[in-house]
Amino acid sequence: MHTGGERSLGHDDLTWLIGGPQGGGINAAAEGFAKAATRAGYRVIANIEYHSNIMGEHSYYRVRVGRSGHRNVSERVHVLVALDDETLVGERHAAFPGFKGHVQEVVPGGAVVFDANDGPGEHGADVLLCPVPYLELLEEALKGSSREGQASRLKVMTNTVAVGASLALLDFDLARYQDALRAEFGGRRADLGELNAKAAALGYEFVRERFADGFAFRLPRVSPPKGKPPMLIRGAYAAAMGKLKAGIGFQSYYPISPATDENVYLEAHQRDQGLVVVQTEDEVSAINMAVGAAHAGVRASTSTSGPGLSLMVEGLGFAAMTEAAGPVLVLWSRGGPSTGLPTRHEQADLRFALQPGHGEFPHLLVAPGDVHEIVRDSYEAFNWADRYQMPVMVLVDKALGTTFITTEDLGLDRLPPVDRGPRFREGGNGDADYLRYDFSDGIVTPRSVPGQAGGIYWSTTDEHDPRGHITEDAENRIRMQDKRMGKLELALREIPSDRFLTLHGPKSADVTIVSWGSTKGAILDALDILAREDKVKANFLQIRIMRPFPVSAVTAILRAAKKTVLVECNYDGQLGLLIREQTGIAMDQSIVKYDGRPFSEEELMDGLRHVIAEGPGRLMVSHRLG
Amino acid sequence: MHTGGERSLGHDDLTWLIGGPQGGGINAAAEGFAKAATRAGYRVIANIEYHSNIMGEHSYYRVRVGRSGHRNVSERVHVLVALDDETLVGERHAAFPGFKGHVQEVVPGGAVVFDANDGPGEHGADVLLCPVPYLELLEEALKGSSREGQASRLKVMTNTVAVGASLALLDFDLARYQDALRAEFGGRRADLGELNAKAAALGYEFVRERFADGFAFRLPRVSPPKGKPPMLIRGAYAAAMGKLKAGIGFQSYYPISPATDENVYLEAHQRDQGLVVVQTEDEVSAINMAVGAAHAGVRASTSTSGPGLSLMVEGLGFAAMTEAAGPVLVLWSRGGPSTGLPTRHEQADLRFALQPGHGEFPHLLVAPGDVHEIVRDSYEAFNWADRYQMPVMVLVDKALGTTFITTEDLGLDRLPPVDRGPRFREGGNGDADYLRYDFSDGIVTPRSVPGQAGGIYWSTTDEHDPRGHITEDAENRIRMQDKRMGKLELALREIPSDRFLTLHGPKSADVTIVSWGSTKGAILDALDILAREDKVKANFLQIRIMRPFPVSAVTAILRAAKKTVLVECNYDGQLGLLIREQTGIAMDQSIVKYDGRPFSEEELMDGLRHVIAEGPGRLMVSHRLG
Amino acid sequence: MATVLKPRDYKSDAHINWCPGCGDFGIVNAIQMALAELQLPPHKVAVFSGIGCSGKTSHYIHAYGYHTLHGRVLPVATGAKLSNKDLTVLAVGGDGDGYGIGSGYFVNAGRRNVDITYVVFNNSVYGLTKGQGSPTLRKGLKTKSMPEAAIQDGVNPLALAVSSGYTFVARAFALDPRTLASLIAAGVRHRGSSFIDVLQTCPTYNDLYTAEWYNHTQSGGPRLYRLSETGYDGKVKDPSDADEVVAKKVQAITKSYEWGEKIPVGVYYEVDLPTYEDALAERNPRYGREALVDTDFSDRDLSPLMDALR
Amino acid sequence: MATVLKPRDYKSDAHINWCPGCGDFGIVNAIQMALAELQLPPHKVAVFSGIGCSGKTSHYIHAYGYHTLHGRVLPVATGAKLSNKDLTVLAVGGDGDGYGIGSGYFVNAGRRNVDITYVVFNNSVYGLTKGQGSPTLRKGLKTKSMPEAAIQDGVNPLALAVSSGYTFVARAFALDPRTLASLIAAGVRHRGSSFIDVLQTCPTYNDLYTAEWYNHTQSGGPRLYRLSETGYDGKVKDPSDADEVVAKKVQAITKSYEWGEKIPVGVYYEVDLPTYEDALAERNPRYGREALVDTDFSDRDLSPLMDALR
Ligand SMILES: Cc1ncc(C[n+]2csc(CCOP(=O)(O)OP(=O)(O)O)c2C)c(N)n1
Ligand SMILES: Cc1ncc(C[n+]2csc(CCOP(=O)(O)OP(=O)(O)O)c2C)c(N)n1
Ligand code: SF4
Ligand code: SF4
Ligand SMILES: [Mg+2]
Ligand SMILES: [Mg+2]
Repeated sequence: MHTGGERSLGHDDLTWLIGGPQGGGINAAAEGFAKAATRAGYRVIANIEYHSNIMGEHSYYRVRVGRSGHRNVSERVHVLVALDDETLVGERHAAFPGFKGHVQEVVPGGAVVFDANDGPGEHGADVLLCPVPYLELLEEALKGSSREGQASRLKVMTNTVAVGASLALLDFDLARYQDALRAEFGGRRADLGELNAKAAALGYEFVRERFADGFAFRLPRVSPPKGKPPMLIRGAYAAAMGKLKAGIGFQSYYPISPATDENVYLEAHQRDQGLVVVQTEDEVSAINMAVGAAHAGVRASTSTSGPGLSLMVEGLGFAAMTEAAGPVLVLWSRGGPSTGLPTRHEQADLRFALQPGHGEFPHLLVAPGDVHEIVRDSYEAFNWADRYQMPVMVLVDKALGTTFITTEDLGLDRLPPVDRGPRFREGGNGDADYLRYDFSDGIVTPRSVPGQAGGIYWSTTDEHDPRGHITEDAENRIRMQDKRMGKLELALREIPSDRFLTLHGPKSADVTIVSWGSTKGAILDALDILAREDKVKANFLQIRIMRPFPVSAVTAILRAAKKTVLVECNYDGQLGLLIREQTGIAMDQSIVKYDGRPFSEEELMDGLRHVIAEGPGRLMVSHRLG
Repeated sequence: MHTGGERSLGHDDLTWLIGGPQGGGINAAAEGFAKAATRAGYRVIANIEYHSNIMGEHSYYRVRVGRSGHRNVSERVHVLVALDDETLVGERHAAFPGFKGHVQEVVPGGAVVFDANDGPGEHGADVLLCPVPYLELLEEALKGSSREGQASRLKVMTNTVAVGASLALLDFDLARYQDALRAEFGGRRADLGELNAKAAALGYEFVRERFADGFAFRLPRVSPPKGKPPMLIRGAYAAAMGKLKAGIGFQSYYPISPATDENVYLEAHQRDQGLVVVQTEDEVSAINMAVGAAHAGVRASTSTSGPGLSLMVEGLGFAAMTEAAGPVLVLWSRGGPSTGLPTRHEQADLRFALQPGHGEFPHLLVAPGDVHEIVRDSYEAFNWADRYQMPVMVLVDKALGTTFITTEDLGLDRLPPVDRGPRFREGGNGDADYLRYDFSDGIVTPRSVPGQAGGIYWSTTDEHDPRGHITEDAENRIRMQDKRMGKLELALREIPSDRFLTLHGPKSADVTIVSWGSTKGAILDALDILAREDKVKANFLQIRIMRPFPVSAVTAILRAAKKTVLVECNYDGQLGLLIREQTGIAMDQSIVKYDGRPFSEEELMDGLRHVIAEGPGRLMVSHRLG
Repeated sequence: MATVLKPRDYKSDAHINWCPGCGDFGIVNAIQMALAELQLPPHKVAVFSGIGCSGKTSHYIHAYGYHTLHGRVLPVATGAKLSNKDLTVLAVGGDGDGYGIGSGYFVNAGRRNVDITYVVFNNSVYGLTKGQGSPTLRKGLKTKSMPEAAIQDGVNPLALAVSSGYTFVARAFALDPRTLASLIAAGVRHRGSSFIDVLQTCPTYNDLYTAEWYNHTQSGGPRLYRLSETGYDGKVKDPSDADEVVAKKVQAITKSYEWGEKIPVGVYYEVDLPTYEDALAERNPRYGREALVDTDFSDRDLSPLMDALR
Repeated sequence: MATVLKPRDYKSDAHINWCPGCGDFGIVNAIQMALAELQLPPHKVAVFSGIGCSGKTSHYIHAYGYHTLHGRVLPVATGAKLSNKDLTVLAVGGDGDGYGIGSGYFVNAGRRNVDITYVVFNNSVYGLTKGQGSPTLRKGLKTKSMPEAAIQDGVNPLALAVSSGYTFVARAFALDPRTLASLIAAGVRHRGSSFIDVLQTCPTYNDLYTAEWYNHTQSGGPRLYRLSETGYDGKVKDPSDADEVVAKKVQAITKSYEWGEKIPVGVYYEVDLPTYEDALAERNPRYGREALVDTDFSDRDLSPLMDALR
């Protein structure tokens, strides 16, 4: 894997990885560095891998930094920062095949920063070893302060020493990182900010003096952008932003990884944004509260993950049957099935999200592929919910939710206007005339909301007549089912076609990659690499709205394609099944991955190169990363 | 619809329909007649339509009787027995299109038996009207008995008068019906049996004297079969029989139409069959108890309907992830979505049943098409559950569950032997060696059960290692997912190919009808009619095991087919979608029905004739029956 | 509409299909009487119901009506109420709906004290699914449609409600709609989660707890008596006095075990405590001033959120 | 295996990944001590757990271990126990697991009185999802990881358990494994549904109910005291005496509200009543004689069922 020429990548493509025990502060360390790098004028993508555990298991953060920016992470580590032994050599307690440590991922010419008490394990010949006495340097940092002698209690601060140490190798502007530390510890804890800044400086100096000389991978000072620095954002926040912008009033949720991040973010903004966030007793309650809120006329939403969706399908059918204007359900997928891999990544909920419940009912399913699309889709989901009076699902995943990326602009100013859909306005005779489920004209009946004079209606999850009362009459049934299901066709007609899919890259290509959701960044990066390194002309069909399915547009593109390659992070190749079901077209080849982690650049490139060279079939790729 | 020549059908095809208010005893009346006819040597198919209501709404039973036997009901009513006004002229309180009464369904030359106080409404010219003074005759019947003067309290007995009256028209052996009445009222209520017999006789005489002469549609005495009479059975009992034969020990359930019938039947046999039936607090509890029981080593099952399945998917994922040997879930579909049409028919849960929960996990899905197939599949489901250590779903529906049909033999003697799958037997070192989720050899690991010495294991809904402990390791994950999903391929290889599908009728045909489940009877009847009346050579591909899907067999048959017509009782044509997903082949035409009732013979024939004559497309059929 | 609203103004024109003589008629009448007593404009009332015979109630009342899912009526009603605090929200449902499949929501709604009124139609059977025993049927009892007697104990809904935190807990009888109406009105007036367990006859399936059974003990007199007539006072005088609160809770729970020859009806427990809405208003004063549904969020400023990410 | 089983014989070799100092260690130790006290062969014990930090417990015990779903541990354990009545069945899980998402199952399991023992790890937080408030966190309280204080009331698990019908209801402290072990052993010995609420410290997220808090009231002494030391007797002497049963239930519920400076631990309530299995055996004597899992059903005769249809 470690092909030559990497030194020349220099500051345009550098991966820094920090690993350590969960709960040991690697999030703060990595995010601090990532933010400092962004503010310094670099572009960053940073993702975390962690266990379903609170303290002790191996966790690591991969931060890729460059001038031009990547949309996916790479396995080739230039600087490894090890906070513990396991980061270096792997899981000692694993009875069955276990992770073997990150030292193996360090490229020739790269470096490992580690505690002087640990051994680095097996490593490439051309790797710079930088043992650093973490605790001693921390003790020194605390000296003279009110915390002197408390090093073992403040052991988490050795992270700062380690990060500082690594920055010396990179020739990175230490002050930027120190600023990030000071920003993190505000108010009463300001002294800790200062102590951390000092600890970072001691680590920095230690390495600068002993190891940094001649290290090839550097992030020297560049001129940062003028004006406000860019944001470092992840999908969890992007979804919340889209919802807030859309005017969300009510969010109910039950804690579950990886949906909790979005929920906690919204919860923290209840006061300043005026919304109500309710932590419920379970997911059944969460969806049903949201349906109640949607019927009451508020823009309502809930967010969950696969196990939660399994409990929410009942409520989705309820919303669809009663033609509630929503709710919007954001599904943050994780590794399945069942409890599965709670903190890991997978795109294995698509099929379930396409038929989320018994019987036949309409809903809209959209799967954004990056933070900008998440903002847009989370926002527009509410317009669709109101306009078509059906639940709308936004399908995202762990990788999208947690991966930080640098961006200047979320596009909030370019969103379409708020559309609350057809609303009932009181006319002549009030209630007597109003039919909430009128099927006589048009498919979507203007809705009233409780409290509105003249708009009284009934609704039921049983089949019902135009007034909303139960009936089992055959003729009425047919018309009501046609009315409900017909809204899918209406949505297909009304929603602009470019919202359904995007063909990235050249219109015509030798290879057409087909995928959805969070693989977008990886595939866009791969298109560049294929063009640059392999001289392969490839394009990428990204399908974004899955229901209603854009049959004719997809058919046209796939019929014209020379060779199609499906890429998905699941076992079955679920989008491939959907495409075949809807268009009859089978993908020529597929690359799947279901090891609980998103595609690294190298995994995807390996896969693509393999299938481009070989005949048809399904290829499972995995580099078995930690 | 009412083409000529029906009189000649005579006793080989006669439809008798009784309608009245729910709770007014039409079930007993119709089932009594159906049983009497079966014992008299006729073959019967009888189905009921009723509301989600306890008393008062319109309900009716359609009983088709003949010598050679039909597998579906017909709309052409020869004798209509009306217990109330609504049966004649329809739903008076319906604000929106409502049922217009059964009198319209009576064929020329047919008859209507009704209360002399009611008016028959609009009817064909050639229909025999038989007003009968129900209550007066009942009063007469009670005269001299200890119940004299109680006619209005015993009003439900007017049913017996009415049925008796109709039998005179048919020239049916009254004594047979009286026997059925006496059998129904045993023990302490024997006097009621006698009184009913008398009431029947009075009705019979009343009509015989005044109307019966020259009535063309008759069921004269025939020589009944020797030995034990055949059974009159419905799917609900067939499923229970299959389960009992398989050795079921534990059934948990939560009441829901139309699954309740099977559950109540099993519940009633707890004492004599030694099984445990637990009525739980909801479906979540029902499935989880069954999973617990399956892990404990008992053959365990639960039965529900769509809304229940929406609550059980979580438990299915649990069972699949922990490789429990079951449970068997029998899904009695009804009209959806949401609460939908609780007591009506639909085949709209197939897609959901194919992906019942989040993530990717194996399960087996089989959809029997008649009572014999239900017995077989409910039985063999337990073998598959044990053999492949996965949950097995048996997909049936309201029509199959409630429709009575005459049969001599359930095939219990021709079932394959019980197969409990690979079992762990204690060897050398006990626990230390035993790996419940071993992936080193073979796909299905021999299982131990709690209580078994040496077989201790752990299990978890999280991803796990061979010992059953949680691990998030990538390599282990891939192997475990391959192990679990690989069992589907194993099942596809091992299960005999004729269990997956049946091609009924000629191998090669001009039209190939494709369908599944409860449409089987209707389609088999239609094949006969097409051959006889339309001279169309048609065959019928019935797909029975849906997951794993028999791709190559289906592909071969469909590739060879000249014209394919999909027939389904749902909106989307869900089997069509599955076939296309799996084989790429689209059906040429489709006939769908989603009015909450199964296909009548006439609806299906109308549909088939239409699509055979016309070009490709989707045809919705419904005669808007009550 | 008349200036003075009458019970009939709360009748919808939906066709009622309960069995003749069903206790549910008394309850729906009582709800209509209570709404008239409170003179609430029908469009300011929303009735949420579960699934069951009882679940059909929302169709029969002239007010916004939501016939929801089996066991989920409380979360749905909660979501609606929190979205429009100016609405009068009634939740109704069966005993299976509320104490069986819905028991988790019953318990957790009690903890929130949202200002809604929950009326449970307690007939000790699953009516609409044809008479299985419901969670209130006691061990050893067997109604006519059951093949075997119950082998699990019945729940004690009142004790459960008090333990769960409802701030108004009462019991009434379906065949005494006048008293029931005044209890429902009191429940609606009460700020916070009110719960009323209504003993309801099901002449079709429950041949144990019949009108006759309720009206005549073995010794002849009626089985039901009013708590108020015995000097019982369930109301907490000083909600800040934790000892009094516990004492009144324990008193109510003790009473709740009285079942047999004598069954008390009336208010078992009542306390004035801040509602969930009060807590939300404390967090965000605008919530206290206007209903969420009327709030205009178009002025939201997200720049501080974005700046925090820079 | 040694003739005399030691606690360590019930230790599995799974890697434990709870936080250092977590109260869960005390509970798992206590379970192992209880099993040793009872001298149960490990293969005759099955431990079912929910999802949460607490849910990992089943992996750490050398016995059949089922780490099930969030909130569903009781139905799963019930299904297994009814299928093999000879098995000793322990159910364990968190307070979120049991009193939140699982509250409906908690209530309904109480009604059945199946012979299982349910141990709840009550730390007032959702540990594994990073410290949100759990159902036992009282209104107004805020642990360090919560952005806002709780605005709903906490449940009272003991009152709920008594109201629901558990026949053995106790409370213990995770940091006193010896007492806890003897309570667990008593719970296992008790025929019927035993429930033990274990006050568990979560040093990572719960900075309110810390070891320090439990061990020292403001006035210095320990907050926890043993019911038995005060002469409290929760055991019903005569289970057929309805009055005594109610009195003991009320006594237990009254005690359950004692929370603050003094918190009682020990057995709140206990009564010997026939179990669900007893009722099944009454219905079908074979059930009483042999475990369902050992029953051979190959001799089933379906001809009477078929004949009834002829
Ligand atoms: C999820 C789900 N499970 C089961 C049902 C079937 N079901 C309809 S009503 C009912 C029980 C009704 O009993 P109860 O709540 O006591 O109301 P009642 O009919 O007695 O008024 C059941 C089980 C359903 N509608 N939904
Ligand atoms: C259906 C479902 N929803 C949510 C989750 C996420 N989840 C895992 S553990 C947990 C809460 C654990 O809290 P508690 O039961 O108190 O156990 P503790 O971790 O405190 O021991 C939650 C919400 C899940 N696994 N399944
Ligand atoms: S079944 Fe019972 S509860 Fe239902 S409508 Fe009839 S009498 Fe009322
Ligand atoms: S988070 Fe709390 S409950 Fe969970 S392991 Fe850590 S200390 Fe224990
Ligand atoms: Mg009921
Ligand atoms: Mg907890």
